[in-house]
Amino acid sequence: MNFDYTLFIPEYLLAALAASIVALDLFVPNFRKSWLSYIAAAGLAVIAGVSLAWVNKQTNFAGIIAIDNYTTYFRVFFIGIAAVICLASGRLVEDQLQHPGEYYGFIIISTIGAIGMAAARELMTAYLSLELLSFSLYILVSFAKFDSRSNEAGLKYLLLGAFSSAMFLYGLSLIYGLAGSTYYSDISAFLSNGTSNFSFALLMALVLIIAGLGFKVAAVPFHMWTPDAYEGAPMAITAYLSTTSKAAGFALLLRLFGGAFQVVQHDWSWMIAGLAAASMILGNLVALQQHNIKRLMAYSSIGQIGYLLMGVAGLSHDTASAVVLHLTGYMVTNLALFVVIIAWYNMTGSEEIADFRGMRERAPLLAGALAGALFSLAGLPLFAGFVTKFILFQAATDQGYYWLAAIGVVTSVISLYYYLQVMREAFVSKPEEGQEFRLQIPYVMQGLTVALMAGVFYVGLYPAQLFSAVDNATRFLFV
Amino acid sequence: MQSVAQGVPLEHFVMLSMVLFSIGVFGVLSRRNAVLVLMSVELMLNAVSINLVAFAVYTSPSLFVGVIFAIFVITIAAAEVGLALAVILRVFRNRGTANIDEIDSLKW
Amino acid sequence: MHSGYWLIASVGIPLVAALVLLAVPDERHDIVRIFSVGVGAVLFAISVFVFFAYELNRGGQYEFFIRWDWLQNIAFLGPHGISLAFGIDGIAAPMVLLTGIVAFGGVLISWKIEHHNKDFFILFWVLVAGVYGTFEALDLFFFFFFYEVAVLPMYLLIAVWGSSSVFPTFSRTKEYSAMKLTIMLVAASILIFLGIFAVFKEAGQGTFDLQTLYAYHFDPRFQKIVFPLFVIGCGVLAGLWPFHTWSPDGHVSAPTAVSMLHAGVLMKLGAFGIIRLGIQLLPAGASFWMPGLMVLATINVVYGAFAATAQRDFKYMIGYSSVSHMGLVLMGLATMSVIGIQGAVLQMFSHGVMTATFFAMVGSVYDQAHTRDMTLFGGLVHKMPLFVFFFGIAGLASLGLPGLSGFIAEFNVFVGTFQTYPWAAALGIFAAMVTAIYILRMMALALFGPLNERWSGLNEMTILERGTASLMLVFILFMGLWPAPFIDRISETVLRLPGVS
Amino acid sequence: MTQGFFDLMAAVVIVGALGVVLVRSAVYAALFLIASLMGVAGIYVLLSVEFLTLVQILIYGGAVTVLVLFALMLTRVRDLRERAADPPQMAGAVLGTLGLLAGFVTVMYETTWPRDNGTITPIAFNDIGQALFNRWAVPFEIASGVLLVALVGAIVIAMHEEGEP
Amino acid sequence: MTDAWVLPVLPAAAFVALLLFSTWLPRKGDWLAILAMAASFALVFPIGKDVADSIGSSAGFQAGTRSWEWAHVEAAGHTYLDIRIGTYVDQITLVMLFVVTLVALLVMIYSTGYMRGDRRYGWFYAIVSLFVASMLTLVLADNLLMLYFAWELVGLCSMLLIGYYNDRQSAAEASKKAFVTTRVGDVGLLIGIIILFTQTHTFNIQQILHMAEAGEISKNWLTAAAVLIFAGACGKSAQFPLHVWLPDAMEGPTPVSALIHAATMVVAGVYLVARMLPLMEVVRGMPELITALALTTVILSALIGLAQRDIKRVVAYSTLNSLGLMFVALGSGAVGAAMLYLFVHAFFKALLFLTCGSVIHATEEQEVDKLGGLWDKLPITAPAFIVGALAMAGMIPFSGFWAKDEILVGLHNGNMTYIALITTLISLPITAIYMMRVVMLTFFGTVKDEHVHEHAHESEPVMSWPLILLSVLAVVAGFVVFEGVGKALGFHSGWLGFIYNLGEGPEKYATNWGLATASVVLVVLGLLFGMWMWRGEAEPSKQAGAFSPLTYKLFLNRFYIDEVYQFAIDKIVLAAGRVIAVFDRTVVNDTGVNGTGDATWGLGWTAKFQETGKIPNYAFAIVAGIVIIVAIAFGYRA
Repeated sequence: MNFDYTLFIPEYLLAALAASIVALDLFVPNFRKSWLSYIAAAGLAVIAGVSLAWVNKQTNFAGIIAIDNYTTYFRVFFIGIAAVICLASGRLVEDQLQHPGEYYGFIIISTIGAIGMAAARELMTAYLSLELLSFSLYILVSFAKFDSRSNEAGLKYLLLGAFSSAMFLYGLSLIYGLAGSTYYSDISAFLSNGTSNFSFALLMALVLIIAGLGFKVAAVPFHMWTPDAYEGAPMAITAYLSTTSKAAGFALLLRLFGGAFQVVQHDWSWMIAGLAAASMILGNLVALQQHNIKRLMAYSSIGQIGYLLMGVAGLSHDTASAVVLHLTGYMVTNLALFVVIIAWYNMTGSEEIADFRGMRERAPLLAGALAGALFSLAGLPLFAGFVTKFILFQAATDQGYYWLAAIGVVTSVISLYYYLQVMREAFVSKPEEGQEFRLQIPYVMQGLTVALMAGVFYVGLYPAQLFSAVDNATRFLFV
Repeated sequence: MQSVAQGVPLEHFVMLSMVLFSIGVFGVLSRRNAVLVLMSVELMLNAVSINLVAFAVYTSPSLFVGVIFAIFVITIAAAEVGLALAVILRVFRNRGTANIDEIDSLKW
Repeated sequence: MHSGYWLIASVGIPLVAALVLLAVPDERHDIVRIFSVGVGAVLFAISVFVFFAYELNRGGQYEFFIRWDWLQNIAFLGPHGISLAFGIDGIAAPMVLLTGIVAFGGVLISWKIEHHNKDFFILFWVLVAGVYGTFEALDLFFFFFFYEVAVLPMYLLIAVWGSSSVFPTFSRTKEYSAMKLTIMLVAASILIFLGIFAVFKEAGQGTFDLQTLYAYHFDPRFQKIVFPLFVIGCGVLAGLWPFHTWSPDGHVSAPTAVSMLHAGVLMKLGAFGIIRLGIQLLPAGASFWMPGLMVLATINVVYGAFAATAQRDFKYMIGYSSVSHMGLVLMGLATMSVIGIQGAVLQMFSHGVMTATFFAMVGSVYDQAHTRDMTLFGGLVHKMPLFVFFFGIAGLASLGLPGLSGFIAEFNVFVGTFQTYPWAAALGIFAAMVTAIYILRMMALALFGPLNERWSGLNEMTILERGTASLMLVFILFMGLWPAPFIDRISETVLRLPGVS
Repeated sequence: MTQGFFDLMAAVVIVGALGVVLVRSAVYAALFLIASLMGVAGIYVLLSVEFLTLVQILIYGGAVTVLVLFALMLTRVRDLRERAADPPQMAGAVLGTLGLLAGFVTVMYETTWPRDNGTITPIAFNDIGQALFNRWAVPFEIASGVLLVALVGAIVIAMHEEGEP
Repeated sequence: MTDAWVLPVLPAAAFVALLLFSTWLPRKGDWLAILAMAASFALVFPIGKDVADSIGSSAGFQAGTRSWEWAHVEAAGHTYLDIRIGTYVDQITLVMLFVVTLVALLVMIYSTGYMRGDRRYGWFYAIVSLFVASMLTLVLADNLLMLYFAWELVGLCSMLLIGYYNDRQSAAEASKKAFVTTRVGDVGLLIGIIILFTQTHTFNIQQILHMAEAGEISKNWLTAAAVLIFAGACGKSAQFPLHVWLPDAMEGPTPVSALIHAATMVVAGVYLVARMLPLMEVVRGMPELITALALTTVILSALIGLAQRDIKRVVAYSTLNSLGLMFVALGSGAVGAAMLYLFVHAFFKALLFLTCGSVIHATEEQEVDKLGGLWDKLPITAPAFIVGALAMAGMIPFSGFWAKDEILVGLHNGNMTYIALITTLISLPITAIYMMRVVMLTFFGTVKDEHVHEHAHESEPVMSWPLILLSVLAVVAGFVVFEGVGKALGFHSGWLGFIYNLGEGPEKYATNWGLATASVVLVVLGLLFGMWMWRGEAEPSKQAGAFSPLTYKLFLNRFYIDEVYQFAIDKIVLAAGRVIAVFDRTVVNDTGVNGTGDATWGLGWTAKFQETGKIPNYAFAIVAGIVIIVAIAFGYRA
């Protein structure tokens, strides 16, 4: 049995980075706190580079944690997201939050949890990693201590999170009781011998697990916390919620259902399909009614989750690749959009969509990026959304899920409506009197926007390399 | 050494944990005070631990993962309580209540 | 040099132009204008070249063919899974030419745009690129890709640079029209989306390459199921009744150049899609469903013509006449006969040029008068004789006067239709008479008669508008007097369409 | 005799749990919680995993309960009593719980647990230690990470900032 | 001279030249147009010679027959579409060519005076050239599509010329009316052409005729085609019921009216029917239909002519009258008679209009009630007009008489019933009466308006010479009926032999003295009655008007046919349009499209309230979700 601790060097580095950031916080003078964000981002970038060393190495730690392309892909992915979030939150943290050191620390630590979720091939580890991520998020969501909305969001998220993770755990315990082991491989081996005389227990376990993970990725009807948490959390954390926590949820979902439960796919795929349909419909319908950009993003993310679940329902190597591809494209787009929103929020201090008015006049770059990101989310071409969604839907159709694909495209039209409403504020409405002047957007934000939009175009116009990388990664899900 | 529990079938333990779990769920659904909701969650977690241990000792003692798992569950539960209480205190300080149905400024 | 690069250029140049414009500072309107006009001219030149360089009697394979593999041998995609395959046949050739003409005209007309003309032209070029791409793409994925690219900029183009209008009984805000247009078009493309999925899965070739898919023989039952998806999906963009209402409202609210491109080219994408995806891909489905389409098309023709008689707003009148004329296109397609489809394609070109002229003219008078209510005008001929001349030519073309492009097109459609659906043809010709009524009514109201003193301040068209109008006029006459170049190209391809008698 | 002991412990657990969810007074609920958790500890004894028993008693009987009571005090629950849930909520709670319970019962009756030979194989203290620090070292590290996060987080959140009433 | 295509090309070229450059040309380039016109007129003679020679020869009518491919679709030996540009010349064509070019030439010359100094002088000549060019194309076309092509262009030009005075709303309306009305007929024509094409897969007229005579076309389709084509002819030649546009057509400049009425436009229909007559005769009942409508037109127009006040309007109705006669002839199969009448009619009708023109030019007044006693004022115009009037009335020995007599003979010999003959005879005196009325009221009787009378003056030579020439022609043109004259002019076997040699075998001019005398008597009576009625103060006429005011009003208002049509257009077409427009907005758009949107929006509105913000509800949602899925799963499994 292989106990090679060097496999976790990136995680150790992350932990060290978090600790050093917290320590640095004590020495950095108050008016230089923004340095922390740069340092964190730089460190994360380095670590991402380091973790590239494991590309195409397929190994594992005692069968508990697999370090394969899948893990590496998500390592880089999560670390990258964390870096972006750190950079984007610099100004925000200075203005509104205490304890910047801890703030960045938690973001970095939570990344470890996310990576663990992607890497674990064993239930206990998966659960603990999930809790690591969740705990950090509970704290980050309620980080704006004097903002009662932030506390409320934190409380809701925490209580419901604990509740649903209890459900998840109970499901795990049942699975353990059946299979007598927590290793995915053992479970899958066990289930492949036929499930006739404990099928009810299995179903119950699957439902509970899906509920727990559904909560994490915010699938209807386990989505209720999402809008409130999004709205209450500090802006940057909303972005983090909508990216890393969702992506990690899917990483775990794919790993678990691919590694352990694919043999009983016909038992659970319809559940996921149902959740997918519900999420797509409800998310996009309710999003029509939102006036707060964070809530809008929350509901639109619920809709997007629906699309992704569609791929999970017909889980296979192809669909897994498609899901991860769409996940990537969606995350990049989402980050771009949130960077724009954060920058605008830093300038105007408003989260209302109506206050986007005149963005074209006041911050052309942001406005352009906003339009691009929204088009991408709506799944229009030239941008990431079109290609990834197309491939995802095609994959689902190949698995026979015509009706899901139909719901998917219909709802994406609905989504186009509210995205266009946002765009209308930014481009059509004129700024109020005396507000026509240009805003000076910090260079960090400008750079981030451009870089992320470049990413959106890259995925949208030449996805070949990314897709093959993803395809290599997902190949290891089903061993 | 000989166990004290010979004769009690596994089903009893599982049944117990299921009942306990359901009660916990009921608590979460019906209680209004955040702290009490938290207690109910604790009940659910304990139900889980019972399950895990029972399965471990009855069905897979060779590689008693269940016990380890139970330990972790307990740990996490404790940590959860601590964190939750901190948040509850923060909420109480900002709003003067810990009643979760009065904490609904975020909706729709 | 590989001839396919011409097509790549026709798509790439506008996209690059859009990128370049991004770098131009907001306030340098002059640079934007000159640059854009240059790009427009180049595109026009390329289109003309491509049209005339299209060689006849090449056994009907796609010319200017070029293929860049984009995604292949991955996941469910086999070799050539998704490839950037461009090429044109005798049907696409006139469409490419049309795009060049209208785009160039649109740029000239848009010279006078002041408000953020940089943004305008960025979106404009994206739109143009999409149109070219759709006409040239030979890959199902990229066909749809560019199809959507062409729809994408519409919302902003209309909502930002458009105009809201209030009518006695109702009003149309530009935001409303823009939103309706975008949503309806994208909603329609849902059906195409699903159709594409189904086709790919059914064929199981692991490729979206159209020529491969054409070679595959789909099960007739499957074709009957999927064909309506394509036809309705594309039909909405072609103004198919009853999904046409985006079109008149959209035109009324859109800025001149957008109306031109929109009625002139974008609506043709729909009809083109019906040929590419419908007739070519699913011939059995086509022969099964076409009678139904014929009924709808006839409704289109008559309905649009009658609705146009009741309009007072120039653009509404033209919008509804577009509905009527696109109905003729659909009618021609629905015949599944050589002459009919050939007439449809001719009509696509003719209507494109003619409507573009219409909108250009209306724009030139609207910019001065700030109203489009034809009952308020009168005797414009005394102030703007040239305007009236061009406007009249367009009008006569639209009522199918021989010697202008409209006649030969409509005649082909009618002949083709008459062979199988005499009643439809008769109704169509009757509608052509109604067209005469409303066109002449409009002329008698607004253009001739005593000058309404209120408009004594109007000036003749600007030099650029004259340029645009003359450009269009040349092609209206060209096709009207010597249609052979068009008919040869089109018929060569149409004769090879599957299931066409 | 063991069966009897099990029934006793089960009764304690259930009654305590019911007390937690039903009793009006928050403090009583907390006390009921202690009772119930101790019952669970008893169950562990019955399952002959003494180590867990100790952990249970220490963590729950000590830390958790004290924390909970502190929290109750600090949040000054109105005279430590709680209004009953309003009817719709209560109905929902009952329905949901019963539904879940029904599901569990079905599972119970339909399932034969594999490899269940009806006998317990007790697990020795040191085996647990061995496993925990060899094979399960990684989860252990993650768990410690979670604890650390919770600790720091709790402090950061609850800490009294300057300029705060 | 096989290159007949040159004839239309010359004026067409003139049109293009004038359109582009007339502004910079001396005299706006009218000379260019006139030269082109003269050239094509000159070219008629060589062509005529060829045709005349080719009659005897076995080669048949190959003169001027040329054809080029215009659009061609063919595959695997099957020809889908074959449109050609080609000319075909035979006697009918020849007559048309001669008439058109000559009249047009005279009109153009005349216009140099009449239109001098007009704002859009160059435009006028440009359009007239195009007008003539398209008319020539029409008569030369060897296939129906090309014919239709020219047909529509003729319509367009007539519209432009009628609406020439574009600052008059009335002119705009009249042009619209003319175009739309003829368009109604054109729809028929187009459908007819398409029917013939789908049946025969060719547009070539001769082939179609042969197939029709050989009975290779299914009877029903043939009938449909014949009727529809005749509808087209009705539209252009202003036969009842599509005659309403012609009288309004005098909104245009008078020379244009002359052109339209005499040469270019209205006779197109006559030409078409004459051309397609073999086809029409195959169809049973077709000749009767033609005759019936034609007679209706004759009587109607004659009666209306009695009451009109506007001098040009009267002449306009006289045109309807004449056209009716031509169609009567065609109906009875007397092509020669029809063409002869067309031939002479061109001259005296042009004469009448041009004289009207010079009267109006002189007095700037066209209400007959305001004119009067102009005989001494207008020494050239007055007699010229009277000549034209008598010719129109069919007074011996004016040209009108011979032609009309031919028609009567044709009716008599033809298989048509006697009702036709009698009706025609009845119409003669009426014609005479209203022509006389105009003459009396304009040139004799008392002067009603001193002012007008004062500054009336004869118009300049350039306008008078055409009048004189036309007057001569109006007198002598009829003599061609005599074989000698025909021979003298170089036709073998005389004019009629020439015309009739269309396959029906030669037919000589057979005078039917009974008919001739009858007609003469009737005409003379009519004239005398007219003289008496409108002499001096025209008392009797007033009494007549007072005697039955209702009839008078009926005549005056042209039997209210226009009103009926106007009603039809307003209340049916436009109303239907309004209904559909409202339907489109309210039902299709506001209900269908917006309705869908609103429904979706409403769904969202109701759905958003599941987000209550209360933790227990959220938790309940989770549990409910689980329970539901479990229930489904277990139910499915059990």
